[in-house]
Amino acid sequence: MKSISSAHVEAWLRLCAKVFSEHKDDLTDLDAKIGDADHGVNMDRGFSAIPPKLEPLADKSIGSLFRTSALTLISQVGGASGPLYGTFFLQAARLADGKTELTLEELCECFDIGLTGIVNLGKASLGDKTMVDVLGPALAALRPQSGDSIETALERAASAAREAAEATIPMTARKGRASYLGERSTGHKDPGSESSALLLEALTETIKDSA
Amino acid sequence: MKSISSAHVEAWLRLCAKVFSEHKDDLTDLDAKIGDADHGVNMDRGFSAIPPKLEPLADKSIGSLFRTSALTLISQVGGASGPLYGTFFLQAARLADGKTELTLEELCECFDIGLTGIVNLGKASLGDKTMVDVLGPALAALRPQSGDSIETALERAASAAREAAEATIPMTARKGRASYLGERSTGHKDPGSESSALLLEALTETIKDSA
Amino acid sequence: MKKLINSPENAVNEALKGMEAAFPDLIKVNYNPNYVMRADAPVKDKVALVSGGGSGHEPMHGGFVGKGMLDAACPGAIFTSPTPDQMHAATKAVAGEKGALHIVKNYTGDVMNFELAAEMLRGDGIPVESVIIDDDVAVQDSTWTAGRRGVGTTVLAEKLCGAAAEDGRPLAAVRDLCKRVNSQARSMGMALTSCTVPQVGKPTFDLPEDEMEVGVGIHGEPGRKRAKLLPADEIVELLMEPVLKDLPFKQGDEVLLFVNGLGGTPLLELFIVYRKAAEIAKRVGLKVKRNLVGSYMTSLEMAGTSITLLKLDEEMTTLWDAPVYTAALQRGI
Amino acid sequence: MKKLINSPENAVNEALKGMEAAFPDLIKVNYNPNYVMRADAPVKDKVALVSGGGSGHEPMHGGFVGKGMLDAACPGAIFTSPTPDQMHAATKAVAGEKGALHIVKNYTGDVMNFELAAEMLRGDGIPVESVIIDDDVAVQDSTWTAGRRGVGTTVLAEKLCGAAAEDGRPLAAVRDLCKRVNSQARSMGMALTSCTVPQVGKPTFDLPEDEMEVGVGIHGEPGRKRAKLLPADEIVELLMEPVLKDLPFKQGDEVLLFVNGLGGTPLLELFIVYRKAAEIAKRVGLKVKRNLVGSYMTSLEMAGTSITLLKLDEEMTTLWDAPVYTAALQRGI
Ligand SMILES: Nc1ncnc2c1ncn2[C@@H]1O[C@H](COP(=O)(O)OP(=O)(O)O)[C@@H](O)[C@H]1O
Ligand SMILES: Nc1ncnc2c1ncn2[C@@H]1O[C@H](COP(=O)(O)OP(=O)(O)O)[C@@H](O)[C@H]1O
Ligand SMILES: [Mg+2]
Ligand SMILES: [Mg+2]
Ligand SMILES: [Mg+2]
Ligand SMILES: [Mg+2]
Repeated sequence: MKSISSAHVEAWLRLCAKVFSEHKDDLTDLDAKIGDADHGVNMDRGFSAIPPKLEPLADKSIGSLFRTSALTLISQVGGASGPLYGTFFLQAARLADGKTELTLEELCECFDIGLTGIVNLGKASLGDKTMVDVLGPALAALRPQSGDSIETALERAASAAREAAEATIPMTARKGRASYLGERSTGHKDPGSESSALLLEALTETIKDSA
Repeated sequence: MKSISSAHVEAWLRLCAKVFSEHKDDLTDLDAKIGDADHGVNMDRGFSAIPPKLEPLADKSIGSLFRTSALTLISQVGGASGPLYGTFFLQAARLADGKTELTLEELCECFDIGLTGIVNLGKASLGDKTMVDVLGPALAALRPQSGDSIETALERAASAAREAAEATIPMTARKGRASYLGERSTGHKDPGSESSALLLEALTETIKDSA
Repeated sequence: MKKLINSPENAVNEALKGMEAAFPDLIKVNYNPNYVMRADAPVKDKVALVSGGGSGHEPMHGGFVGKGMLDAACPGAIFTSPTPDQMHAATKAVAGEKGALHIVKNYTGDVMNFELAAEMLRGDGIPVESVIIDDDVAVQDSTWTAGRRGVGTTVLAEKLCGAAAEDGRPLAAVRDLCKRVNSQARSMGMALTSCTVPQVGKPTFDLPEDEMEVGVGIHGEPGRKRAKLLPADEIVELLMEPVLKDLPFKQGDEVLLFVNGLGGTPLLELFIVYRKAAEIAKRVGLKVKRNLVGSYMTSLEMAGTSITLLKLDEEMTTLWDAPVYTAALQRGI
Repeated sequence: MKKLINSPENAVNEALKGMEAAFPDLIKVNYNPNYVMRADAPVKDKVALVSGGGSGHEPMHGGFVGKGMLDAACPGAIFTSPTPDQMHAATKAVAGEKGALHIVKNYTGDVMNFELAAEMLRGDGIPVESVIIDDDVAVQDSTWTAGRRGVGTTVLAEKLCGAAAEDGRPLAAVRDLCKRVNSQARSMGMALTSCTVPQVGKPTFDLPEDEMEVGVGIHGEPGRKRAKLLPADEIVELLMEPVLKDLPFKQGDEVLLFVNGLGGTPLLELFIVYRKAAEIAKRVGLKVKRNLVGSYMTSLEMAGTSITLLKLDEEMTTLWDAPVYTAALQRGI
């Protein structure tokens, strides 16, 4: 496969709704340890609201799908993760406007501008124990290597994301609620890093299933 | 022994302070079941305040000892048991004024007028699951039988009191806080019946020890 | 036991010290015997209102001392009624020529201790009347019980009679108003958890995760019955039903609806309860004209709620709206 | 989980319905997006004060909507900051020509969501300023954290700025006052128990019978450190020390002392805490000129307390004494 389609993106967003409903408790448990026990509930509330909004869309371009998801997340989630993931999709939408296909290069550009949006808003650096610690390495792994198919690149990104999420465990948080705990935040996985890994894994699974 | 002296009464009151400090938790536990978990604390607060008040008394007649105890209980205990036991001693004091000895007959009269005071104030009948269910049978048992010594009569009264306290277990409360529980009050010993039994047992022990 | 106290013995006195420090313009506190009184008492030409009861029910009663409500409050040990010398000294300190009304919750101990105090006061030549509040429909008023407990209505009676006293009415009028308030109000409560009396150090009763106590009073005691935990709306139905049945509330009656928290229940939940209680009142044709929502009469840190319904008339409504300035209730001053 | 709710999903909305039913003259509630607004908003010639945050902190913020305090409050899901559309709609509903001040507690989510709303409002041509409250000395203000949390000072800032806005001052003046209040106040909190987020159904953390969490915020999160439980007086010393050290409070300074309950702590205990806190303030030469004692900013049913010290000046004292009429704070109206 050399590109992903609107249908892929829509299937991915629908799968995300399912994934976050299934992982609601795990994510909330992670947040209970170093946050305020709502991350799973937040992600579930946000992503479960997306599919009903996609249904009636006239414009099913990838840009339109991303923008609709962004606005839904921003208006439904609240907390830190709502604006952050919302911004990610809102920025990505700018590069995907009117498009019904994205090459791997274009996907990387969308990802890049989305992640830049998150960093601009949240000011997190690598190592601060946030979703950025997953999204950064995942983007690096997604970048095309010679002879790559989209499936291969996505699998690489997903496993980089998974590894990066685990790697947040020994980190001491410097951003978000977990930073209030100081040293006590070490030894626990960052909930946002886990939700980011789940997003990447869901995208990879969507593409693999349709291949 | 044919009579009890001021010294006996004072020794009894001092022993009561010790007994209620030792039985504080038991009495409170009983009250936790069908009341408000304070009877032991109340009895201990009241009776521990008596000895320091007896110390400086110029008039150590039995009437004076009883009246001092009465006023101490009334001003220190609160709750239902404070005025009830306070009234008992206040009434008894009227018959013991100026006396330094009480015969068994006189002791019974004091007890009788004290109990009448409790009944007038609290309006409890036999079977209502209160201290009256112990004090009534104890008084009956205390009444002189032919050839009685005070010790024998008191032992009879104390064992009647102990039996009567146990006999409150199957009763359903009709007075005091426990009555709010209705049927749920059955199966538990009334805390005031236990404190009354302890009072009688302490008196008996005092007299026996001094015999 | 996890409490912000230094020792069970000193908790009540230290809390009084805190109140005294926090409201120097409003109240004075006397120690041994303990009572809280209006800083400006005795107030001339005014019936003095005195109440009291065990501690552990804060803000009741000390938090209701001030202009437009109580002149004095006598706090006993935790859950133990105060002693007669407290009411005696407090009433002497605040009563003027118009005399004093004692508002007494119907518990054996409270009634007896207040009665002893009233006798002492009459001996001193101070006119005293007493009204006993007994509004708890969880208890049957029969020869089989000590009579109904005094619960939520106490707060309402103290506010309404306080306004009447402030208005200069004579003792008999304030007493009669208090009786009328009591006769027109009913309450019922329930608990989700027990509470821990500091002197005891462990919860008064155990309550499994899926059960509740229905028909509790305010002394951490178990209720009339234990039942399976229900959603809030069903609990409110359960509480409202006996309250509505007991008083001859008629279609179109105006009422005051008081949703009280027992100490450990957050306001969020009390509003959920209020919502349903108001809905039920409306459904049966009552007009909720005034209300009170909050933890005003508590049972230490017990989680739970009680609902009180008072049938209002015009006079009571006016008195309810009158200014009040106390630690726990303030309006219009 | 034992709560007076019907379902975790509906708890916030049902509580809003209850508030709406209880205070029809005082507030209006809008649903989807959720916000609570003054019944008489928009108020002419007045800066509109808008705040918001996760639910579960009641009475904050909805209980502070009314004359002399907030014009609108935006409640998010429990412990989750509200979404930008709530602040956008609420601010549009209450702001007049003088614009609006957003009072924002310093949490990543709150700050970002309010910032997005402010951008939307600026797009609509509505003058908006934001002040971020960050008074919690338990957190170091460094690049190693998200900055200090906004806790108790929020309540004080809302009262003082509310009075200033009522007074007709322009937006810049109210904003500067808010910043000054924030810069002159510090807080520190501790918890005896965890709390249970309804959607989660079990306590956020386990805390043994003999331990406490020191340096907690208001989201049921664990604190900076866990410590052995201590008597109340020692806990108060522990909380006051970093508060006093952080602000250059000088001998003779006049302060407002705010002892806040976290939801499950009874008033009796808060007064014990207040007593000691006032004593310490006096010991170090501060003059406690005003105070507030009660559960105004809570963490559901968490047992615990927080202490806030605000250095007063004459202007602030006057604003503190100004009339206020809200569900949770009433004075002089
Ligand atoms: N400044 C930030 N930059 C990037 N990600 C952040 C930042 N702050 C928090 N996060 C992420 O958000 C997650 C928490 O989201 P959530 O629990 O939904 O919101 P809240 O912290 O407001 O309760 C964290 O685990 C972290 O990954
Ligand atoms: N009307 C009454 N007449 C006689 N005894 C009573 C009456 N009411 C209560 N009591 C006794 O008082 C005891 C409770 O005393 P206590 O716990 O100290 O007071 P309170 O019930 O006020 O907490 C009961 O166990 C009962 O024996
Ligand atoms: Mg969170
Ligand atoms: Mg008792
Ligand atoms: Mg008692
Ligand atoms: Mg949150």
